[in-house]
Amino acid sequence: MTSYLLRRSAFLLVSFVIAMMAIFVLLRLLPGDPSNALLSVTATPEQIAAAQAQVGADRPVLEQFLAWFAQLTRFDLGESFISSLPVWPEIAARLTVTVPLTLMAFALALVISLVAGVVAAIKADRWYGILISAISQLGVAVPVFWVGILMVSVFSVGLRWLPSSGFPRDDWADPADALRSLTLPVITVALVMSASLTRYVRSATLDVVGSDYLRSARAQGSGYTEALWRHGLRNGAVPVISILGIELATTFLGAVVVESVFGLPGLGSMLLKAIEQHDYPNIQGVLFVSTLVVLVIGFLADVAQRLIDPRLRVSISGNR
Amino acid sequence: MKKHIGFVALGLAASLLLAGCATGADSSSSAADATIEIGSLYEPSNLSNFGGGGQGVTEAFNGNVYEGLYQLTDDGSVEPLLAESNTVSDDGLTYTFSLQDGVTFHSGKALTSTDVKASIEAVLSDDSQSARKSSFGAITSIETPDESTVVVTLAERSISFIYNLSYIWIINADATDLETTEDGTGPYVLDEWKRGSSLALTRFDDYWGDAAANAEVVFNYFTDATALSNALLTGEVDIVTSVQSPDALSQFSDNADYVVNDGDSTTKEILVFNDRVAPFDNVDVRKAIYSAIDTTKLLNSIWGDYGTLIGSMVPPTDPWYEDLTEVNPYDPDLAKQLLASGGQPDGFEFTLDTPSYDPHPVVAEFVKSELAKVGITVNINTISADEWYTKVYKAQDFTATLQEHVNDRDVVWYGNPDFYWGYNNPDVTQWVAEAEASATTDEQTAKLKQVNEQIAQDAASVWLYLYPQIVVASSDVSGYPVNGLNSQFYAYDIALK
Amino acid sequence: MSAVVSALAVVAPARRRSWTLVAGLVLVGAVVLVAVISLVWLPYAPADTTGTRLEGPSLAHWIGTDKLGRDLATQLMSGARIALLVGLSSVAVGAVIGITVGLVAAFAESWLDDSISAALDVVIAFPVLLLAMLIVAAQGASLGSVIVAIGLAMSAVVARLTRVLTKRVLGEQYVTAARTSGTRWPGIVARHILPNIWPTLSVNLALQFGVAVLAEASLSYLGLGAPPPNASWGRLLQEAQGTVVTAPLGAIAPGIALIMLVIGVNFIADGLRDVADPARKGRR
Amino acid sequence: MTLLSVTSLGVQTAAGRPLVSDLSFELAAGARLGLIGESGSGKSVTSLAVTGLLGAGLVATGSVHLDGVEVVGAAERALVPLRGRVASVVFQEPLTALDPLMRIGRQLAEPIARHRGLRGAALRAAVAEALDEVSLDEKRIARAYPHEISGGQRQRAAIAIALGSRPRLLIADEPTTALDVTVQAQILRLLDDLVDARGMALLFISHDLAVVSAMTREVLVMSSGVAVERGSIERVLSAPADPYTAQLVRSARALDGMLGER
Amino acid sequence: MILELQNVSYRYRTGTLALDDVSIAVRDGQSVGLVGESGSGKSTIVRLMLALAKPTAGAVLFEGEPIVPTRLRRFRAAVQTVFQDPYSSLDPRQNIESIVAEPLRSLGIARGADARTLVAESLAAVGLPADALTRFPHEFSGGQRQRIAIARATVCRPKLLVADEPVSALDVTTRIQVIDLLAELRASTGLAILMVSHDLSAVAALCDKTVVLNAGRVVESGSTAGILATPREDYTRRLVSAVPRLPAT
Repeated sequence: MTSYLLRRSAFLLVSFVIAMMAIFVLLRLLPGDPSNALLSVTATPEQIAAAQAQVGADRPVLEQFLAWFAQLTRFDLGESFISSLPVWPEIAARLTVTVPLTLMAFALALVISLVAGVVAAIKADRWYGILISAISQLGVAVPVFWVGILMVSVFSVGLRWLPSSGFPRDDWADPADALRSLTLPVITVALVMSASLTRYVRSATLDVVGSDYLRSARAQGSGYTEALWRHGLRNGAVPVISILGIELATTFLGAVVVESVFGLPGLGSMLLKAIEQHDYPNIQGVLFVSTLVVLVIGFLADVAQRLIDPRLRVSISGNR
Repeated sequence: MKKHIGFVALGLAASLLLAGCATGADSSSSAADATIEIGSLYEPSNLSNFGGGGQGVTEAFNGNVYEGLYQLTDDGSVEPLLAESNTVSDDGLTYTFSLQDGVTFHSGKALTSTDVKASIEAVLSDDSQSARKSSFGAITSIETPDESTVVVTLAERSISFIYNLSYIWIINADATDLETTEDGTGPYVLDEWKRGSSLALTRFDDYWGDAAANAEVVFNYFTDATALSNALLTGEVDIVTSVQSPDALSQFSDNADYVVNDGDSTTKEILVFNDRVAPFDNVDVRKAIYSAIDTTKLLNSIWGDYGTLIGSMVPPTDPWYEDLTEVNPYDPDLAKQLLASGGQPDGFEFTLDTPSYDPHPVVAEFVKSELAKVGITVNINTISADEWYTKVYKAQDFTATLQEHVNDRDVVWYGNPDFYWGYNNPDVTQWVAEAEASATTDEQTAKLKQVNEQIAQDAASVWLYLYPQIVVASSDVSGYPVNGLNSQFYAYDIALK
Repeated sequence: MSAVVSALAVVAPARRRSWTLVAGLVLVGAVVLVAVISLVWLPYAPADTTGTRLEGPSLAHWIGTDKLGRDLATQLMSGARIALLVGLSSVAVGAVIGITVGLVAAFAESWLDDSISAALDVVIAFPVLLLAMLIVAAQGASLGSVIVAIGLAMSAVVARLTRVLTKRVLGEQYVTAARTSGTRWPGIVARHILPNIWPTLSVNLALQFGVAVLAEASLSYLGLGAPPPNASWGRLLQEAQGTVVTAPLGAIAPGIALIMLVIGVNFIADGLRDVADPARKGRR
Repeated sequence: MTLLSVTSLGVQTAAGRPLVSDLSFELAAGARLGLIGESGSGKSVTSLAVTGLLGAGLVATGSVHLDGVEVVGAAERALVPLRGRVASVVFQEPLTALDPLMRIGRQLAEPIARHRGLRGAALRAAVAEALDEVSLDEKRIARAYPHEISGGQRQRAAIAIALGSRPRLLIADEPTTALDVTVQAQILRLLDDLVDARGMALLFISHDLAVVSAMTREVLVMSSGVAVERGSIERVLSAPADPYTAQLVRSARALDGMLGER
Repeated sequence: MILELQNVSYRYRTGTLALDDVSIAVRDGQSVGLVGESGSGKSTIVRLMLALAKPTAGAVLFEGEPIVPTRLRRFRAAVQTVFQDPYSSLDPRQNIESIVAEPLRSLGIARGADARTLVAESLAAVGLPADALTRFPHEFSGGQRQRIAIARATVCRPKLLVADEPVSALDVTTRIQVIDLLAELRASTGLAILMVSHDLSAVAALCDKTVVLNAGRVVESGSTAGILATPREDYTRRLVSAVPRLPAT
């Protein structure tokens, strides 16, 4: 396990560096010049050159990358081209919105889909089992922003229950206030996410329900529910965990889109704005953080899977 | 996300009307403690007006946090602010300003002539990226004979000089980090800027003038116009600075809880030709296109019952406005005749570079549909704001484009033959220069009217319509500005009932 | 459309009824029919602005008009074409790249296989939309770059699936039998591997079709989608968002069309899975 | 008293295809019965129907009395007390029949704790004893996961689990089919000894006449879901009454004959 | 001598030694049984004999010479194979004609009508009806599938058939029929057979010579009858005695 952890960590590091390199190069292929955003229409050639020097656009891409990477090793994400403000504090501030939003939506989606998926699998022949499957079909087909717009028009504009947009200025100083702002976005993302998760949980449950070991346990006098709980939980968890990383990443993206529906000052709106303005340091910063998060989640999912499933531990150390 | 490209006016000085604008803000004590929530689509990128801050920083800070020697009021007149008075030499080249007494910066330091000099020089400096820099090309020297006197010498007459000074913020010369903090003299102090979300200003207790009518104003930023009007509906904001679609308005216009203010705007939607290249180097072709587009229907499509048709670059609020809408009337038959006389009887095909944000894509589709009727094929090429800047503005590599020009007094750009649209009429160039050098506003107005008529005759561009300037507010608040000239939004008179 | 074609091929013998498949074919068939009709006939010319602004539904304009007075039904109909085009083309791009990479990985030496798999895992961890946003940002918004972006993003998923399925087929004895029969690798890929991975792969491609259509809508909503004059449903939704209150049909109609199409292809995917391939029927 | 009584048992798929039809047999306490048949004869389905473990979509008709309790159509609640305590099952494929994510020791402890109410040290001792009984190295195997041990060891563990609850009837469904011959011989001997020592009844299911004949004296021959013949193994081998049985015996004899005289 | 393993060793990538100095030879018309339990190295030997893998040490000789790429086609035509699992060994997406014709097509032996004739003959020889040609594997039972596999293996008239557990997955009655079929083919065509099996009775039924394998080594080899009657090695003895027998009557 230790050697696996070492190897997996090395892989994490290498893939992270490669991913960042790819993002960096891809960004440099963007048509347009980030210095434009700094300039007024009356800019003289000297001003243009000064602006380009300020953003470093006049140097070779490799040199830019190495400089940026050197900064990274000091955990310095640089300064925005547009605002000249350091990138990291802004990301940190925005994480206080995006992280709770993503995690709460994910947790809610997980709860919904665990219940719905298990019920849909075990009661596949009952009307409510079929109904759950049907709803999850619908959920997979609905664009998340559409649900958000619907939510706002019903619960904010229509019923006036919850704020339609924004986030308290004092962040989490009043948690109840912050939660009120996040309620609709969380529900929106969770509903859409739970649709696809439900399908995974359902199929994992179906595998467990049809398994020989569950039958064996029942043959020794274990009750159905007990056997499902004792043996099904872990076995069902293995395939579900393997996609949780990806699902969490998808939830994050759902959050990005939903942030723009609900006007939340999160990482997503920062990314969108940065893309709009070609603000490379901001784009890179956001992608740095989200790539790191996504890869670390994948890492944790892999490790968790191995902790649960002893077969994976053996096959890795045995075959390579 | 919108990015307005602001165009600086080089026009002559505005009328020097010094009529005081009565604020009339006698507020009860409870109202004076109020927090005013303002909703806006224009978040600043940073807090500096030297580059990249965008119109958001003007909206939030101009007149609220920072003040100039002069102020452009909401109704378009120029008034002294930090300058108590000024004298102009007979040759019009030397301006002497005496400063208001008792003005302190938010940091506590007293305002002196050194700060004024430093603030003007910052705009003029070599590495300044200020959009205003070129307006002050005539300045030859700035002197500070004493703490409350500033003397500026010009190389040539500039009747717009005072007007232009209203754009220069007077900033504490010792201040640093102006991208995230401020040190101005205005009635508000920056409380907190929560990026991506809001910017809060609180009343400055040591303000030299009349204290603000409210304790705090908060600009809440939105990226989506629908979300913004929802926020007003659900009471999260009290005022929306600039409504960008008429469709949201029906929810407010018939509702006693809200007031819809249709103010004066200077934002013009323009179909810009590259007048250097064929076939747009031909006046008849340009006029044909103007006559082929039903601007009445277009305006109605975009803005419903709001907005105004204009016949040239000048909005009704500029002193040199004339109604020129009949110079190029909507008349498809006339358009066909003009096409024929312009050498294009069978029509032609051209590419319209269209910025990707509203309302340009919709306008482009409308133009395409209208021109198809007279045999002209339009290929819509959608580009980002950034690409527009690189390709159209800087490289002037385009045939036709769409753009909104937001500033007042910006007709003078037609006097610059190197400007991106390539309109080159030596008469117009000369008239613009003469207008700037005039000794009186009447003379300036007369010259610019001539310019105005000439560009309309030449159909230098197609001025499709003038945006409305719509401020919607809860009926509980009063005292807010309604015209929003040049994106400014004075918040200090707003009171809660 | 390959998924639909093979669905038709499977449903023809009607061995096993699958209501999802039938429902999916009806839904998708309706969209295809509309798209085909739109090629030869539309109620109005796409650029016809003769209607008044935001008309309600009437005989002249079945679901009303947009801000410019254009007929919404016309736009919806041409939108069907674009939705199918985006879905099909992205799936085609994703399938060609993905299947190639997946096959290479499955056949490659273990170090290359490991590297490709690792790279795919990283790419897959990035949601389709985020990748598409980057690519669209890099290439500028056009229908082509939207398709390429979505196709590229999905190709990683396709590649990983292809690799797993191919490895599974490679473990089957009939592949060994083919080798001892003297069949070379290209022949084995063409005759044995592709036909045997296709049933599962086509299910996935059908699902990816839905993902692509949704991704395009989200990109359009964020302002990174196909620019005008492409009347994509996503863009119709985005344009109509501001007029949701005054003219709700403008937002509801394309929304329903979108959901119908995506559910339709998902149904077809499920149906394809239900209608077992001959291999599965033979076993016990 | 009859421990297991099967009367007119039928099993059908949801689509109505019969897998087992009109099957009747009885098994007294301590008795042994071999159920023999080729693939698709319905013998495994029968073993599942007896304990009420038929998979989703399979429907049983007729009657099965296990220790006097009707199994067909019974609620899960009524069946749970019977399973393990009255009848335990050893399945064909030990790899899938064991939970891949749980150590053998814990899987073994589960039925022991449930049926014998043991906890703590007593439970650990019982687990060790149960492993010892099937000749498994207690220390190593208890801590092992199923994939870490050989097929023979897995099947021994499965037997230990099945016997841990002290059942009165052991149903062995092709318990050696997945194993090598030498291992098969060991497992068969082990089963024989344990069933004998405990005086359990045994329902032994196999496709292999020779294997069945090593375990039981009495056999029931099934073909296409129908019992075609029942009798002592000697009688069935020497004078099969049914043509299908005759063919089966002929083939088995032919193969056996290849190995020569003993 | 058709095929010969000379002092062959094989090591997995993990380092485990699967075969240790194994020598086996099959002559024209001869039938050799290879007996061993799981882990004995049987399947590795099959892979080496079919030139699907290369030995770590030692040589695999076809007609006395190494199997170089230029001789591969000849080798494939001469050495064919039948596998254990009748379900996995036939491509479910191809019809029987296409399956059986695969060696003819791939080895360039016959095409079109010629191929069809050969396929039909081959199917007839294994006792399958002519209408089987257009059907698919899932329409056949396990025993019939194994016949189809044999038809494929014999359609190009090979000299040696490598049969890897050809009857293990079959019911006992079917097992006898397939063994009989192989014996018939041997008698009628002089086909040599190398049969790998853990089932002693199947080997006994078909093979003159038997090689006993345990843990990657040859334990014992000799005439089948001799090995069954008087096993010399301990392991062989245990193996033989473990086979369940019918009670004498």
